Amino acid sequence: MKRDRMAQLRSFWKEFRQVRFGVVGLVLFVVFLIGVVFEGPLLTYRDTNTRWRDMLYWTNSPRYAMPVWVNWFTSKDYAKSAVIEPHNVVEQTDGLRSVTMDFPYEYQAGRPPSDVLVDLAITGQVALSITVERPDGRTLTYTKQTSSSGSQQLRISVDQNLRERVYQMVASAEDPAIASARNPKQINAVGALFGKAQHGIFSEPEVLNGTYKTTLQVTLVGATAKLDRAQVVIAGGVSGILGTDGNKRDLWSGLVAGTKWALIIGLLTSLISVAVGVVYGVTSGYFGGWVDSLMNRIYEIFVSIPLLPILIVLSAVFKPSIWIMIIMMCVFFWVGPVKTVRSIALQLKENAYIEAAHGLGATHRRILFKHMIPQLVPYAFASMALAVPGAITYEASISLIGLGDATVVTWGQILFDAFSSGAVLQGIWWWIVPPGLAIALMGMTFAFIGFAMDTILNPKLRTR
Amino acid sequence: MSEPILVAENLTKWFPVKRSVTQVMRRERTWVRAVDGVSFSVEKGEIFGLVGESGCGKTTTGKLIMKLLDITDGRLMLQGEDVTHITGAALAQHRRHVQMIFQDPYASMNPRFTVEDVLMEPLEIHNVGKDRAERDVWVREILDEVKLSPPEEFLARHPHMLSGGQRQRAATARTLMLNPSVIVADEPVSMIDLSTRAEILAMMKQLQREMGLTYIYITHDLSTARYFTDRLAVMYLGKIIEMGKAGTLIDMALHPYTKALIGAVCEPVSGRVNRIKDVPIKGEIPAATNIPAGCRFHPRCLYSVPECWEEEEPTLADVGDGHMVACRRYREIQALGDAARTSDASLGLRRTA
Amino acid sequence: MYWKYAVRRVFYAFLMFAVIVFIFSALFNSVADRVLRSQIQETVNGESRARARVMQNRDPNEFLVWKEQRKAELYRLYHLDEPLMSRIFWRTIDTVTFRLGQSTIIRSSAGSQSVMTIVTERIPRTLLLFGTVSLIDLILGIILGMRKARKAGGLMDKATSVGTMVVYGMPAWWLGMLLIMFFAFTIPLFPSGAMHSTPPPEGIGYTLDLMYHMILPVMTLVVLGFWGIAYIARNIVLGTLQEDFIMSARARGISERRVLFGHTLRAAAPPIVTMAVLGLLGSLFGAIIYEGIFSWPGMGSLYWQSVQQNDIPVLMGNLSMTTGIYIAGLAFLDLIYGFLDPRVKVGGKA
Amino acid sequence: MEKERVLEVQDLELHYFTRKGVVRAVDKLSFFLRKGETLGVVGESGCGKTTMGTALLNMPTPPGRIIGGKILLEGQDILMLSESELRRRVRWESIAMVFQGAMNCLTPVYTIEKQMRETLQQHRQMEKKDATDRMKNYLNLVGLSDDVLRRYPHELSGGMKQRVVIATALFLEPKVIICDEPTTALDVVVQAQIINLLKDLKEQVGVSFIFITHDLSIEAEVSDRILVMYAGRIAELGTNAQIYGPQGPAHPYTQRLLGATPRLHEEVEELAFIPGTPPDLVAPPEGCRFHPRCPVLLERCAHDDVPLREIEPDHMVACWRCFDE
Repeated sequence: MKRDRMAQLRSFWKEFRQVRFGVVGLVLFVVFLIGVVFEGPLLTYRDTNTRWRDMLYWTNSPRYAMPVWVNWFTSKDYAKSAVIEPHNVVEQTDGLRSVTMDFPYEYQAGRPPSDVLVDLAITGQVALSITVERPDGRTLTYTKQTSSSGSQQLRISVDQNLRERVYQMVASAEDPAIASARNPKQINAVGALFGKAQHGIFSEPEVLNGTYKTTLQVTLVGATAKLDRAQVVIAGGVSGILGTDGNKRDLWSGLVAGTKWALIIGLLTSLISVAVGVVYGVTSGYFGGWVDSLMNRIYEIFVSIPLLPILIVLSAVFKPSIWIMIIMMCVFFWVGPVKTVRSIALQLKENAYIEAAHGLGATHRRILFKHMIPQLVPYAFASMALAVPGAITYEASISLIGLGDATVVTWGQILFDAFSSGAVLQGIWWWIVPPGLAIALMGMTFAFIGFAMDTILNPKLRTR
Repeated sequence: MSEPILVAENLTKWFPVKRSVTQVMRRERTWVRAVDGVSFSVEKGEIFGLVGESGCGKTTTGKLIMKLLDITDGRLMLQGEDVTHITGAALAQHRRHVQMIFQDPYASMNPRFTVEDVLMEPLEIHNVGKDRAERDVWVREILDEVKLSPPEEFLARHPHMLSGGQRQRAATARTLMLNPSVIVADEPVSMIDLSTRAEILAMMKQLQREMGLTYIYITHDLSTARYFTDRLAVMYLGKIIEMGKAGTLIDMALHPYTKALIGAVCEPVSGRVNRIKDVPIKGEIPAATNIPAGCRFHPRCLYSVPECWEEEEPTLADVGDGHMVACRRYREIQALGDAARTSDASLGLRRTA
Repeated sequence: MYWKYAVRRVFYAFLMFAVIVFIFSALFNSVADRVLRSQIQETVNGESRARARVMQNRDPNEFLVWKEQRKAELYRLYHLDEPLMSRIFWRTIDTVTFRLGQSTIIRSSAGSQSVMTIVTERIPRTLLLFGTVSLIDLILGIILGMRKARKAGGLMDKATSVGTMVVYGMPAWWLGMLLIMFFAFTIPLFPSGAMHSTPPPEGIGYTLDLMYHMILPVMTLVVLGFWGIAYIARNIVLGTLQEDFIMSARARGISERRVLFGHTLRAAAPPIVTMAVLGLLGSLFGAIIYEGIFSWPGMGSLYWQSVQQNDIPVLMGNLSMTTGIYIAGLAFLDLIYGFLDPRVKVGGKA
Repeated sequence: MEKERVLEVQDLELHYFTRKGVVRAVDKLSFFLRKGETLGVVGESGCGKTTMGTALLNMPTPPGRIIGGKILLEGQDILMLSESELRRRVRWESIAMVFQGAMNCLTPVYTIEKQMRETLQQHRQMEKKDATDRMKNYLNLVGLSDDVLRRYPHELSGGMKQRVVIATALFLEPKVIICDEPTTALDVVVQAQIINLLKDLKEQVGVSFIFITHDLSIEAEVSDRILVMYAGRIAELGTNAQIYGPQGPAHPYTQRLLGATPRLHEEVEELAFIPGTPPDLVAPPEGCRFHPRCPVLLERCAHDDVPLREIEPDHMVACWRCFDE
């Protein structure tokens, strides 16, 4: 019996292989599966799953950065994001302890990064001095400050904290009339920092390539004081495989983290609902009579309820978790295969072998589970495959309205964030295209598989 | 004369017709009178035939014997025991004793099963045989019996890998697995090619002789019925209208309906072209929901007289040698026919003129 | 015979609506009660403030008693003092007689707070948009389906079938976003949303303006919609083409055009219409929130608004009305089927 | 005197191009049909008889294709005609066909009147009233009343539908009517009525029939000449008397088939049968196609292709045993 199953499976596979798009679908499915299995290595931000909504986690990323591969298509390339670790660390221990270190940044891009951040973690009493030396020799002194006791994080952003100092550094290069007309608090500080010191530095800065050397000098006061972390973060104009969103989150990581949820939602919903639907339909068709009438009435009630609206209202009222949402979808999805299954069951029932089994004394259960349901297995698999995209889309639609489960990352929620922060109107395509494309692609994957099975199951539709 | 193995007394099956709301409110009930009082008895080792046109209730009768349908009225006895309303264990027992061969060999086996699965099924259901090895031996024996040999070659095959004849053999083998006493064969060869039809029938006959089986052979085909059966009953609209030894019944039919049936059969003999010119019957079969009063054949009978529909329906009457007919005018009709044959004024000529 | 069938079908639709509304009432009973209670509380508070202004210097105790009495009175009016089943029952009755209550925040364009008014003014807009889409989808789908079936297995058939699968799981609203981004911003050809310009032009201009605003949303839905119908139509037509009566018609020397568009399409029409309209109904009610993307002020946008503003009465009312329209659609479909298929017309179904 | 030949088929070949391979369903078939005669075509299922029927209308069902031969209708090869010429001059105009399972041959959504009128309009310019009269005439001819016209197919019984189909086949007065199993699935009484009807019509209208069936007894009843097909080829072709007469048919296949047919009025102890199954037409056996099942085969049967030869006037056989060599 078992060997026989294998043989059946093998013959099915032989037929399936003939349908080219079915194979394409299968390959895509495997790719998605691999994406889920190797989620860890694929995630560029390890804690995406748990800290997607934790803004602190993303502070070092640029906001609205385009994908890195945008640079392949443009002559003036965007600066990439980078984290620069200290070089040439010199520690002095005679008298006051002090540490000096360099952070050289080789700037070769056609456009400036979106921000430069100095990220420090210190403990105890410390005096700091940070300077940047540009290729043309101009020097920007960030700040000279001392911090008090306790441990703390320090983040100094050129764009947010240092506009006036940048202004002071380069204002001399501009026409005094123009320079004085500028409000130092409103200049494009990063552009100016990386711009040639010449006319137009505030309005249309021309990039100045070369090495920008940030020097950090820390004086540690007392025995307990120490420097825990020091790095210079270049928040690039492009970042990661798919760029970042308005909340600085890395979209690639979000997309990868969302893949497993799409698969879970899709597969679980379709599996449960199709299984229920098939058993329901077979039972209804097989028994006939009043059982069938009653089951039909119940079925008709469920089909008469518009699916998305009821799911929206249920979500709005009960604010379900993702698991409850899956159950909710199953409650309405199971009707999908019922009608077809019932009519197939009605036909199967008429087959003499059912009557023969009956005549041999087989119980209803045996007939249902040994004779009828096994025949529906291929159909069930096809309709499962075809139900997957629906489940994914419905979850995405509910998320799009803002009713998603906030503890997980789904593609629909990424799109909700995009839509609600006006990404459509600002043309932030890298925020909108990838998650939707992922939904569409996964839908297509299962459509390919399902349609392929459908073609095999209905030889009448075959053209040869 | 040996004991009858199966007795049907006034066997009746009425199906309710689905009613509309208004009919329910008016308390109207209509019935399809599929089997409407059928009585016969079958002896052990006999082949009993039930013939008739589609919708005459012959298949329903078969299913009543199988207890696949509930009996509305009447009595069914198997080996002297009343099995009319048995349920549960008794019914399961009944299903071991009575088996059925179905018309369509393509539909009578689950396409996903192998021949082995098909033959194992009855054993599994009734939990016969102590282990798989013993069952396996039986399966092989039976396959040999129905000449699907060597068995190894067929065990792993699926029904679609068998020819029509082989499939019907496998189906027959399945019925033999439980060593039944009665086999209901519902048109077992009608969908099988002519060249192998005789082979199947011969095999069935041989099995019957060897294993002492009793067949109830249901068919619309009078020719194979004559060849295959010992005794024959002709059904019309849910009732047996004539019954007797196969040869006698066909060669000396008494009921006008039987005569019409026989007259309508073609024969592979030359020089008899135009022979079926006269089919002594008129109209079409009425619906089983609306069975004519009196003799149910009267609207289509060429010989009917007012008493045929005014008086009560005639019952089967023995005319000697176990030949029974349900027609009140059979003697007169016989005389008419004889006269016509001698006086050259055959009905056929009259109609073509 | 057909009329009897039709009457029965319509009656059945009403019954189904009542049953479903009952289920909704039971399901959302507690939240609806809560909203109603707080609405009553607000009313009573408002009234008491007005009363306090009119009659000053009254005994505060007496005032409290009056408030309680008034609340009890309103509770009685809305059956809130009755047991659970009875509350559910009355809510069902209210809903099926279209007394949907008052909104909490959302107002109709004329400023009414009646949920019924808020919802009904949006129905025609939704029907206009989705009706147009359905019509175009059906026509395109059947034309394409016929062509596919005629040359089944050909390049065109295969390519369009793959097209069907490619768009199968694509959310309409996502495509909408892309098209807005492209056609409203990159190449500003069409408006990004809304039903008409502000202020709307008069006369013929109004209609033209409306059509202009409809192009992008209709286009989006049609681009995704007709593939499925084409695929269904193809399969049904292909099945019909293999029927004996088609071969028989061809053998009778009937011209290919008549065989295809007479016999085949006519015989295939009942299942095609059923499958297609059923699919459309499902997908349209699945695309309903798509209105939000295009700021089309229909029932779909109302879901969006009522969710965002947490306006439960509007949400419920909208759901009931959507369900009602959906059920009406299903009933209408059956009536068309009965009309198209003589076997139903004469014989009576079920 | 030899009557004129209405239809002559020469070396007709029709293959089905399936996934499994090329099925040679009709393989070099040659025969002719005389005016006013009934030619019976018998064979078991899958022998290509129905395929041959549709080929005569040049209407092979896909994936079948006619790949060779000629079908001469009064001297004109219809395989050379264009689709529109076929429609105008051949289909129904000259050759009509009553398909197997005629119950399914009526479009379920049209009334009988619409279907018949449509056929008439396609071929004849006719006043509406004349057309109606003609339809009624032919319906009456096959024993149906006028009110059938207003009915839908599902309102008629199987026998009535069969009659409608026959009336439709007749009413353009074609030269040839092909009947493909017109009586299977009908009860014996109805079958006899239909057979009688066809015989009456043959006398009255004088058309030629090709009567395809698997049932040898029916052929004995209706056909003047009988063509026995086996595995896509002609096994034997002879007159009614030659096949069913006392000396019996010549080909072992026909002999056995006839022996397997039960007789109603004779007591037969043992019926004959043919062991084995018909060959797979993707790879038919070498030599005579019947040789693996033949009880009387000669040595040469297994490898020499057997021709169809006339062994007496009007009697052709494809069997090495029957040739005096």
